[in-house]
Amino acid sequence: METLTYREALRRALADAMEEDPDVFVIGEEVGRYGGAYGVTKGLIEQFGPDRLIDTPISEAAIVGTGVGAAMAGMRPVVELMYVDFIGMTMDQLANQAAKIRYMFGGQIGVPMVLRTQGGTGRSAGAQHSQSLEAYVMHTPGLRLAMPATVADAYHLLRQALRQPDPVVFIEHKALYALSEAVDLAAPVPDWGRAALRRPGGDLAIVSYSRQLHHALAAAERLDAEGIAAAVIDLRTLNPLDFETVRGAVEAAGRAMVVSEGPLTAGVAAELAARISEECFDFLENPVLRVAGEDVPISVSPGLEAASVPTPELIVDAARRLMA
Amino acid sequence: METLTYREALRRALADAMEEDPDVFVIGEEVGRYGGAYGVTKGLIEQFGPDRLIDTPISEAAIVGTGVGAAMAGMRPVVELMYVDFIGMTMDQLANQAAKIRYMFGGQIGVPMVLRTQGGTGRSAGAQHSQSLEAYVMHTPGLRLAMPATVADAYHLLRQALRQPDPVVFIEHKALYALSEAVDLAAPVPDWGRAALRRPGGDLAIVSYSRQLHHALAAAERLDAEGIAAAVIDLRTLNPLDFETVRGAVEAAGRAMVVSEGPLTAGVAAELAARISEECFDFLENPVLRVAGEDVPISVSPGLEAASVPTPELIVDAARRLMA
Amino acid sequence: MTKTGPAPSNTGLEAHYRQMRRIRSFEERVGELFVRGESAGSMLHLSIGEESAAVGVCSAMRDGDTFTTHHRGHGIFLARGADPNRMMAEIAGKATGYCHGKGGSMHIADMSLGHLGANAIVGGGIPAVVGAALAARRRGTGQLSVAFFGDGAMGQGILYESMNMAALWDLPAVFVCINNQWGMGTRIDQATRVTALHDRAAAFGLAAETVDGRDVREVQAAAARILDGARAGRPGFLAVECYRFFGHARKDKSPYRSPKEEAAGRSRDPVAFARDALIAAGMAEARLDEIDQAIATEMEASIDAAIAAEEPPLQAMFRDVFAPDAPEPEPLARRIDRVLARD
Amino acid sequence: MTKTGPAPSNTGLEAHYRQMRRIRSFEERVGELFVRGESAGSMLHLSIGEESAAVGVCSAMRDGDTFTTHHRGHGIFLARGADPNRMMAEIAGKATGYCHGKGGSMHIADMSLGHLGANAIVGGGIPAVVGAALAARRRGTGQLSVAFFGDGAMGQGILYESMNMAALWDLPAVFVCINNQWGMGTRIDQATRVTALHDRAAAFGLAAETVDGRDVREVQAAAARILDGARAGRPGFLAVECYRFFGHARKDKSPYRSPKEEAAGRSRDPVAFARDALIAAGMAEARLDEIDQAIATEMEASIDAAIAAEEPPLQAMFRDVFAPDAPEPEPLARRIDRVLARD
Ligand SMILES: Cc1ncc(C[n+]2csc(CCOP(=O)(O)OP(=O)(O)O)c2C)c(N)n1
Ligand SMILES: Cc1ncc(C[n+]2csc(CCOP(=O)(O)OP(=O)(O)O)c2C)c(N)n1
Ligand SMILES: [Mg+2]
Ligand SMILES: [Mg+2]
Repeated sequence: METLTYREALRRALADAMEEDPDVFVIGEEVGRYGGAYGVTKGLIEQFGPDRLIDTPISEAAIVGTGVGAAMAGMRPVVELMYVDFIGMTMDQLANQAAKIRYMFGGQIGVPMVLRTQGGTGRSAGAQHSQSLEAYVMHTPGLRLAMPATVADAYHLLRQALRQPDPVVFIEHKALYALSEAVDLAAPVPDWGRAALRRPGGDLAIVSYSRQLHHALAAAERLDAEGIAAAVIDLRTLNPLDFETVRGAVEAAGRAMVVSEGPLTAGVAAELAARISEECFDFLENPVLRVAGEDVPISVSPGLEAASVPTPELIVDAARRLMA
Repeated sequence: METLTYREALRRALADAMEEDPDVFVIGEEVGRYGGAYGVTKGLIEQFGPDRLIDTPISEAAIVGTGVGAAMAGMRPVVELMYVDFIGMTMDQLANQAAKIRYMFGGQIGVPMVLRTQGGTGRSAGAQHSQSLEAYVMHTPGLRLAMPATVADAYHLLRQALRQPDPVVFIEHKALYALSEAVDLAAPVPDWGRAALRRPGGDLAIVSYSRQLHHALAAAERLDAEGIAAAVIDLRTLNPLDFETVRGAVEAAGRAMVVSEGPLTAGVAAELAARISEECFDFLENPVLRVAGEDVPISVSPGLEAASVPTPELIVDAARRLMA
Repeated sequence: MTKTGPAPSNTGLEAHYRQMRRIRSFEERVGELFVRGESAGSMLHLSIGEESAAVGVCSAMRDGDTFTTHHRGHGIFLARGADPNRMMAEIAGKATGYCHGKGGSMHIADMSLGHLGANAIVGGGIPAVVGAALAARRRGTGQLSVAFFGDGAMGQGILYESMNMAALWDLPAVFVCINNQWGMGTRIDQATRVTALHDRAAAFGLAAETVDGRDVREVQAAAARILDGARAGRPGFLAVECYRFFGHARKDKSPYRSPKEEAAGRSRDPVAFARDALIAAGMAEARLDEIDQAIATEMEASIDAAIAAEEPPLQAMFRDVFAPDAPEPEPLARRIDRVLARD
Repeated sequence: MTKTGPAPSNTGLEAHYRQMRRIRSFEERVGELFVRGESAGSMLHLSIGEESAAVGVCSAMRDGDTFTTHHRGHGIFLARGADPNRMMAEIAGKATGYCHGKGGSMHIADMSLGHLGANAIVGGGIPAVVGAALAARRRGTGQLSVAFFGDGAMGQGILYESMNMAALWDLPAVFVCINNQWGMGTRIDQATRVTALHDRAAAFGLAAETVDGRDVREVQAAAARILDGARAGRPGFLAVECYRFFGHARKDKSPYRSPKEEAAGRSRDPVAFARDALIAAGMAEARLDEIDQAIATEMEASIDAAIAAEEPPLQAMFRDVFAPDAPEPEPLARRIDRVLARD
């Protein structure tokens, strides 16, 4: 066991992958000399040199496109998009190119690129630096989507992502970088595409991912004190989506809640709720509750920011009502 | 009554709006001399001149940004994006700028811009020219979203969109341009934001919009012959979403199906199904069925293309099973 | 409909000095706000060292002209007449701020001053000036529109798209690149092979110049040339060479650059240069000290007011997603109640 | 790992002529496929009039070099060795096509020939060459990567972002603009103020030239200069001036341009020019007719084969969304069955 932060685990995953495979390289704004806006790549340029930690101009669209071309040419690029909020500039390269190349070209080639980025609230960074945009990615056929919530997953999901033959969007949460956990990286982890039951419980199934997992766990703890046993599932990857694990917990409990930081409407929570509602219909005693971000931009005011996304209190409150 | 095509109705709406309001202008690729890739703006440059039908270079991002600036400066731009598939290049201007300006700036100003575009399958146009990407828009707080299915709505929704104080994404369907209907444009139409019950029916509620409305209506016709009375709702706008009309039909029927051309996962159908499932829970006798696009890119092969999105046959088949 | 005002008058060196000193003083207070833990976040980008770009260009603008800025735009906004109290309150995320605490430092705006908005997206505010210029031209208002951005934005394709359209349509639009040599930890020559940035604009047909930002009068003169040309239908580009005195944002200590380089950069201080020039022209140092003191007092007040101001009420969260007459989004908690009521 | 091959040898005028004639003939057959209602859709962009750009540049490329093309890329692909039968089948949307009927005219590719893909997004394929060039440089393969695009793509910001990065990193990348004077119904001077396109590339530090496309030998010579430079680490840009003989896509009759202009444009036919040059150099017309005839026969066969070929099976729809070992997306009909089974 060792104690690592989420940030360190990501860095370790990059370093280990780069050690192992000379084709892996990191490219993006400030990834080299600066060490990444959130410090994830700090020190790696000293270890691997500027050819493998490539600092770029501020050109998100072409950076992602460069990753696409490098991946097609047989490399394993890790493209860093400093904030997921900047995905709007890259959506053509991501959704029309990376996601469709294997398909359009009849299976000739894949685009084994990992797009690392981070999102979410928690730093008073305002409307253009605090979003949770995973739904855009989840909605796009051809893209894989991983969102680690734990330190171990920061490491393992990134390693696994770097073994995928197809483009993976890998979204970290800015409020988790300092999360510190004792981990044994040699211990077995779920395979790529498998969800993790982070807490068992037979009264209610809470399905979540990324930072909201921690809110869900905190809520489950409090609910436990009230006699409500909530199972908490960490999806880990949204594509592939491990619905079987969700189904098991939901059918056992008969009540389900999905928790996502992204805006409610047409978001990830909608997909999960729709899918649970249709597939577990006969088992549900109450509607599947969506606990998600409000349908508003994020304010810079810390008070408004915090209130714009689910809190443990909201989850507890919703769970109580769901059980009533 | 007069007979118009969807294309002509759109053109008429633009012409009437431009007659009425000197601040309305159209800007985009090939909107002037060429008359629009799908001929919608044909003839307008002769009538209104090149200052009001502005042909641009191929610069989608800056074109949308130009619309944003013009709208902030008090004009009423109609920005044409030739294919909704190109939205990836404009998402930053659309989702980070247009959608958030009113909010970020504390309500000082709005962005009364209409982004006209078209999407969908039907022309063997391949993976980058056949998509249904409305879910990206629906998921973005701050954007309105209108998707006309009928000739009358092509006219009225566009006129209404041009009266909105906020950005409206207006998505036409490429397979509808030649749709011809006898319409009385002076007859009353539902207000902006109201859905239309296009066909009453007490056994099953089918909720749809854009081209799939026609598939739903064709299916309802066939189901009628089998003794199944399906109500068919045309949402008209996805934001605002008229859930009350949906609720009424679903609660009366107890069975619901949503039909959308966009990819299934995390799409518009997910939002509608999730919402119906949660809000009409006690009325549902069966799960809400999602009939949507397959989670695949669109092929150029006409056979594969047609099979990638819902057909009347699939809707009929699904409805039969839902009623069984 | 806003029309453009008369040519600016208050453009002597003393006036420039005052404006630059106000910016410097304001930014120092912003730094203090951060240190006191009262700013909303740490994404505070100080424009210290770039005052001549803001003041030189803005003093060539007229009332009614519009502009957008980048994330390092406090100085530009002040030079266009912003109220430092409302600015500071906004930076602190307070209800009394320009945007009621929703926007913050990177999303500050005041339509009544022609400020169409700061932007946290590098390059994000650039195309809006094409639209504003198009509107001005169509309405014959005589207004022009100026996009301010950093050298980092030279990496963004949307800049070239925007310049191309402005040139194609002969718009009253100006693109001002505040070249402070750095974009975060990337020096300009680490971001591009050709650091003569104006060549790129010229290649699209814009009138393009580069000016040294040390002497605000030179910036003002160059800006006047470019802006006058744009108002007459020849859009322009101006690169102002200066230096980012401090880190990228409040927490950044710039470990990636040498103290020697920093000392050289800071020695080209436009505020000190103007002060020396005023003294050389015969102005008493005591008079300058008085000016500085009055400004310091003004700016000091803004910080106290910002700290004392109210937080925005929680209900503000649902306001202004859409225009006021539209229903607000339903708060999640209310929605959950409703859904579970199942009556 | 692919390495680059030796310098090309088959670059005499006769070889060029053959290649250009093959392209011309192929494109005529594509037009016929459309007229016979056998193409998948009408989005067929013929490169007639631009053969010298394809052949001139491609003949300066080596085996192992990679490239991307725009939507009007049939000629380029043929010039790099494509099989016209598999191309025609792809254009007809058939299972025997390069992409099994999923890609079509605008999304054709062959990795074994270094073709990283045609693109239906104007400018969409450009940055991939930066990545491919980066890979080649890192692996020391000697390969270079060429982006082919039209004058319309000069409006896309991503081009400038890509050129800037290529120049910054001294990559073996070349940007080839096939300037056929039109982007759909927009003439180049209606899309930009400065039609000397290579200036823009030079402003980013690329070696940049413009060449008249009438004489394929000149194109080849210019391309050789630019490509050799790029292989040695100085990325380049080449604009080839030519004319789009026909409408934008198969249905477009170009009502927006004058017959006079078209006649002038078509009079600069690179195929006819090469033919005349060969005759002037002593080649017998009969020999040329023979060549033409053999090519016509070859191309004619491709159309029949394409029409006769099988449609892709419906199950192919779910294939290749992800790599073969991953589960395919569940077909909707099966999902509905499953959900409603409710066992
Ligand atoms: C699209 C986008 N990419 C990256 C960033 C992160 N970022 C913020 S400021 C900055 C550097 C900008 O440099 P420059 O344009 O020179 O402005 P300066 O900070 O020097 O004033 C970067 C990379 C961003 N905010 N937006
Ligand atoms: C991003 C994008 N915008 C617009 C279009 C529609 N479109 C297809 S080709 C074309 C003109 C392109 O002109 P050019 O680049 O000169 O190529 P050419 O057709 O002349 O070969 C346009 C506008 C597109 N396919 N992609
Ligand atoms: Mg800078
Ligand atoms: Mg062209």
